[in-house]
Amino acid sequence: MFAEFLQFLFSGITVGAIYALVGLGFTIIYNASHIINFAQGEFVMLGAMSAVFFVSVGMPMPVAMLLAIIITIFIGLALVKLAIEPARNASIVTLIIITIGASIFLRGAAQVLWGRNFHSLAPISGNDPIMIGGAAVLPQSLWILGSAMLIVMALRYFFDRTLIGKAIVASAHNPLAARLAGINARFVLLLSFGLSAMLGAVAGFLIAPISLAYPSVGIMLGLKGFCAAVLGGLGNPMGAVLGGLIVGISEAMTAGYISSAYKDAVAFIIILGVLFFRPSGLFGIRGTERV
Amino acid sequence: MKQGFIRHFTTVAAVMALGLGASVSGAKAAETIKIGSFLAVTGGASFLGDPEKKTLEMYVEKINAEGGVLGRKLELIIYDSQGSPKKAVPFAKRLISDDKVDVLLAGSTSGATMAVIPIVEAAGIPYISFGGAGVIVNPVKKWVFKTPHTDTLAVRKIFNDMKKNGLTKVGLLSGSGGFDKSCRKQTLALAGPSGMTMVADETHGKGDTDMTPQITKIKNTPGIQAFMYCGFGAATSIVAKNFKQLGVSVPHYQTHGSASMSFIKNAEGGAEGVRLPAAALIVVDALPDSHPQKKVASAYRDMYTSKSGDSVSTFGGHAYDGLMIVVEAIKRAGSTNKEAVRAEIEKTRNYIGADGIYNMSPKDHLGLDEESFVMVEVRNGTWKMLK
Amino acid sequence: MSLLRLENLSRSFGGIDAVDNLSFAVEPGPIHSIIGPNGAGKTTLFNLITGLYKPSSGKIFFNESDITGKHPWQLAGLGLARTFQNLQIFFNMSAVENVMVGMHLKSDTRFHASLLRFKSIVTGDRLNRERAAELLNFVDLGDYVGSETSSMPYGALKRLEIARALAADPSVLLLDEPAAGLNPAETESVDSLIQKVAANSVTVILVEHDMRLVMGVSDHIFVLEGGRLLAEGKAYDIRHNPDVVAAYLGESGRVR
Amino acid sequence: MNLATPRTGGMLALAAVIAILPLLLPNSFYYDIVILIGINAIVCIGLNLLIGYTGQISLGHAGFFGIGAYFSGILGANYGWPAFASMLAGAAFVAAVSFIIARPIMKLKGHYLAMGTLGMGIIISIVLTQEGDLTGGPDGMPVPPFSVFGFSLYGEKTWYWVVGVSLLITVWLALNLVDSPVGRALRSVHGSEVAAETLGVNVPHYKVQVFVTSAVIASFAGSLFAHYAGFITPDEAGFVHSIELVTMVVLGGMASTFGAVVGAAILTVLPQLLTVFHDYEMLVFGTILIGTMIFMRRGLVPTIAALFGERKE
Repeated sequence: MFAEFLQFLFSGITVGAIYALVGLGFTIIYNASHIINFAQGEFVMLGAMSAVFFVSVGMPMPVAMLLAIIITIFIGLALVKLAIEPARNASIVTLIIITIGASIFLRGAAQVLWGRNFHSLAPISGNDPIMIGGAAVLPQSLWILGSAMLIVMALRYFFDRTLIGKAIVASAHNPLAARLAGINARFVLLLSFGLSAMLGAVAGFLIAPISLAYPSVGIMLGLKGFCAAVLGGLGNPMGAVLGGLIVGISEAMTAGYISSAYKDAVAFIIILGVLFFRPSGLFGIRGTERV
Repeated sequence: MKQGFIRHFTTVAAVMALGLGASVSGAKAAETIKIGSFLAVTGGASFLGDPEKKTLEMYVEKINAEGGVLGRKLELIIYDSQGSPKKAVPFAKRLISDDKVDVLLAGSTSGATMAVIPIVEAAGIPYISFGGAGVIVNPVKKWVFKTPHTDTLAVRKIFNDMKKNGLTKVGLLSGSGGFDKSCRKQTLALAGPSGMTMVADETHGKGDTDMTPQITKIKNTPGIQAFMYCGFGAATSIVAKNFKQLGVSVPHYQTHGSASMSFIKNAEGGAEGVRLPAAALIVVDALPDSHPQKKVASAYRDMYTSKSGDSVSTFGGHAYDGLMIVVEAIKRAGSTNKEAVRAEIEKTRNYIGADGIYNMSPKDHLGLDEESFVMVEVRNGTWKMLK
Repeated sequence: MSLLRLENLSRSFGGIDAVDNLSFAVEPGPIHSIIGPNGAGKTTLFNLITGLYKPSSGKIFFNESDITGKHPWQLAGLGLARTFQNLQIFFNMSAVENVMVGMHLKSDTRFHASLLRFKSIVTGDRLNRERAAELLNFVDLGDYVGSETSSMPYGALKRLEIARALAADPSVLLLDEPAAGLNPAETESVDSLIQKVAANSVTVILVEHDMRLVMGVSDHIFVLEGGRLLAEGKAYDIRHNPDVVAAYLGESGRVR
Repeated sequence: MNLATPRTGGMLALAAVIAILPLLLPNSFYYDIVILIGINAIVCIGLNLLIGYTGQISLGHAGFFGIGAYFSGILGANYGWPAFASMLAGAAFVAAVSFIIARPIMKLKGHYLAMGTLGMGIIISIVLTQEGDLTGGPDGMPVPPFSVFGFSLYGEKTWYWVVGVSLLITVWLALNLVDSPVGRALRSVHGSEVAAETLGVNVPHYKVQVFVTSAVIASFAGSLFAHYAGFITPDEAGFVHSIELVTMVVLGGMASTFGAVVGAAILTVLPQLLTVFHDYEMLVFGTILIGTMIFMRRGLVPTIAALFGERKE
């Protein structure tokens, strides 16, 4: 029975790490602009689909990955220039609709370019699972978890230690003051979307061997990534990872022990439960209303 | 004071008229035979709609190149319902009353088909659906036919094969889509009468990326002898991969929803040994030359792979058979009169199609039996026909 | 019987005691001022009194009944109204509508009545609209009666907030830096407006930095520093109180 | 009778359009589209009270639409309830459910509120999908025609007037609510919650009230749709539908009842127009969404009204 628990746990960690990686993309953009990018799932899809495409035309894996990152960053920057920047001081609802419009556009483009079939990507180090305590762990999910941790540390260092990082956080909290202090808000926005697009692409080709790649793969991933980021407290990289793991593990445990039919419903009930008791997420900063 | 009224009137009316006026499509040449279609070309069920759309387009083009039907060109109108019944209903009404099509070849999903049936029956237009569920033609509806095998046929074929190998305790996993749930319902219904016992019944959600919890639970069910999965699209490969990773030893069955090369290629070896019922089309190379479908199936396979560049799937086959049955019916009826064409479709006898040999009748608007299915197994990366 | 009484009131924000064990009473009488250097806890005190912040400890009494911990909308019902340091105007509504929201507690807010547009709603709105126009005239915003708030200058919006607060017929009006950001001429008109309001038997409690305004208009002054009461009394005494001067000008400014 | 006000002028304009339109509709396909516009508009008017006037957000209101639809379906088909009864039962159930959910969920703000409501809608659509034996599962279920006193409503023409009248009533109720002390209280919550509270507006109470009101309106529209369409699936409650509804409200013009109607009209007609683009349909739709949000930030009707130089109610 313990092996079964371990297997559920490992599955939860695998899925949780995926949601964490996607959730991190939300965090970076939120940190810089208080915008929730509902096209984040599509960044992941673009990373996966372009990597699959480059591999299919014969490129070696590392080259394909690099090109996938470059393409997704380019699209992220284009999204800022064409959609986000012109609507800078729009309301939350309007910005949500703009990023949803962008996600529909990117999905449409992917279908025109790469068709609607589903594809897979070779995992980094093979498909045969590692047996731990009778439960199977995929090397690929260890790669995903490892890179999620690595990225969190890099982000923590970037946002807390480097000047540009602090500039991003500063311009999120008080754009006017940041501008007065000489921070170029447009550059910060471009940088944050570029960073988040890169992260999305990395997540894309890390996730593809497990979730496969098809134009609408980004919808559910984006949704669960948003859950991870909110559960952990928007803007907190460590929170996004923990939020992702909590969502992933609760889904796996529900599927295993309660009812696989209501797996997703339970995950959302947990999220609602957390939000009701901590309205700004587990580790979100609880700002008091400044009057 | 009047100003306010006029201003409001112009704003609301202008927008409404602009919207509706623009959608009056252009005048139509009188003599073309119009075939109307709405398919799940994009969205969750695009794995069904995409090959269906390509098949219809390439064969209408081919038929028109060869002079059309009864000397009249075929005109194909396809709308993308994205697999949602909510979008399918307006498109069906548009095809019937606005585009005034002669026949409907549409509905990639059972949900979309069921939503449109009341409209088709009221309008009285021959309708061939590509939806999988048996309920589409059971009870029989006057104007509604279908070409895809019903999940009842698939489940019965699977159960026969299991019984042949002495497997009676089955663990079932199914997705949350229409095809998946209908297949699950048939499996649970037919288990008892076929002498099988379902020892597990697990579900996974749309867009899930990992099914190991459910498969682990099924693997550890005491007394389990066979694993069966109801679903289609990317999930089929993920389930096969997880199945292999978890080292599950019992035989692995799936349905005709997985009968495509994409399933094998993307399962990265996980598909090895999977058994499923498939149309002859899928294993056309393995068919003996004497097999009646050999010629038709290989012709369709060659045409589809060359024109679309994708590997062939049974879903494309549904569209091919549907189109050909309608074309034959129109030729036999000698006109596009709806009542006459309907009667001819119903009289389709011994029609050799890509997905099987159709014998329709007033009581059977599908005309396929278990013989149209061939049990296949995945061996070193390709389909092997089982006797 | 004091109008407003604080008993060992304190409120801290993660270690910082914004208001620290504050006790004083405001007697009925026209105009009172609360002054003190930045960070003395003036706005925090206002937020505690109007229920926006919950106190860490201590009690607040209004007309000798304990109002500690009550919600702001309950306090409004008891006759307490306020304006804000940084403008809280409803920019999605016109000037008249802003003032009409002030009359919320006295309007017919029955859901079914509004939905089906009962007579009481229509007549009630007409009367409220007229009264709102009167109030706008009262605060010299006569020519803004028909205009949108988004097009009104800062000074006018400050006075609109006062008119809106008055619409609730308060017995006590708390003004949070009404003269902030105003030029001398506008400050002068705020001075006369405060007196006009006080003349209508509304007790005004003022938080302000503009000493000329405070000294000119206040009957009673409380001085806060570091969340504690430094001194209270008439304008003249406060002006010459060494502790107060030191608090403002620093120790070197202490007059022996 | 002052025609310039949105109340009388706007209502007359809408009534005139509803009266004249049948003369322009060549066949049942156009009737179907216009009826769908009407039903979507009814939901959007309710949602607009929540998003446009009270400044909140909900990415899950299709869930309430779905509950209304399925109450009419299940009670009508399986238990033979008369249409009115099942419609009212659905609305009552939605009122209860939305009241219980509203209290905690309306404490959330901004993106957290978006997340909370998104989760609520998805949970509802999952229940409708998984409870197959009651709801027919993902393949949906048939709904009997709307029968009242033995006479059953059938066909586009009759439904056109049923939905047209329902739309006019909903617009009238919404205009009444907005142009009243309650309406101003809701708008003050949007303006500044802090200021509203100090003026005596019980902000949590009004947030809950507008949440429940918009949910009940969605439920009625759901029931109407169920009986009209004759067949419903869990997609009615899905998050894609929720997002479509919010887009209609924002596109048409927040804080504008007629904006909600125009937004519903455009986003119901648009997919029919975009079929011209075939494979590029999604590309064009995404571009239109982004474009309108950038160039018509306040939404279509307020922007057009501003062109005419008059503040749109």
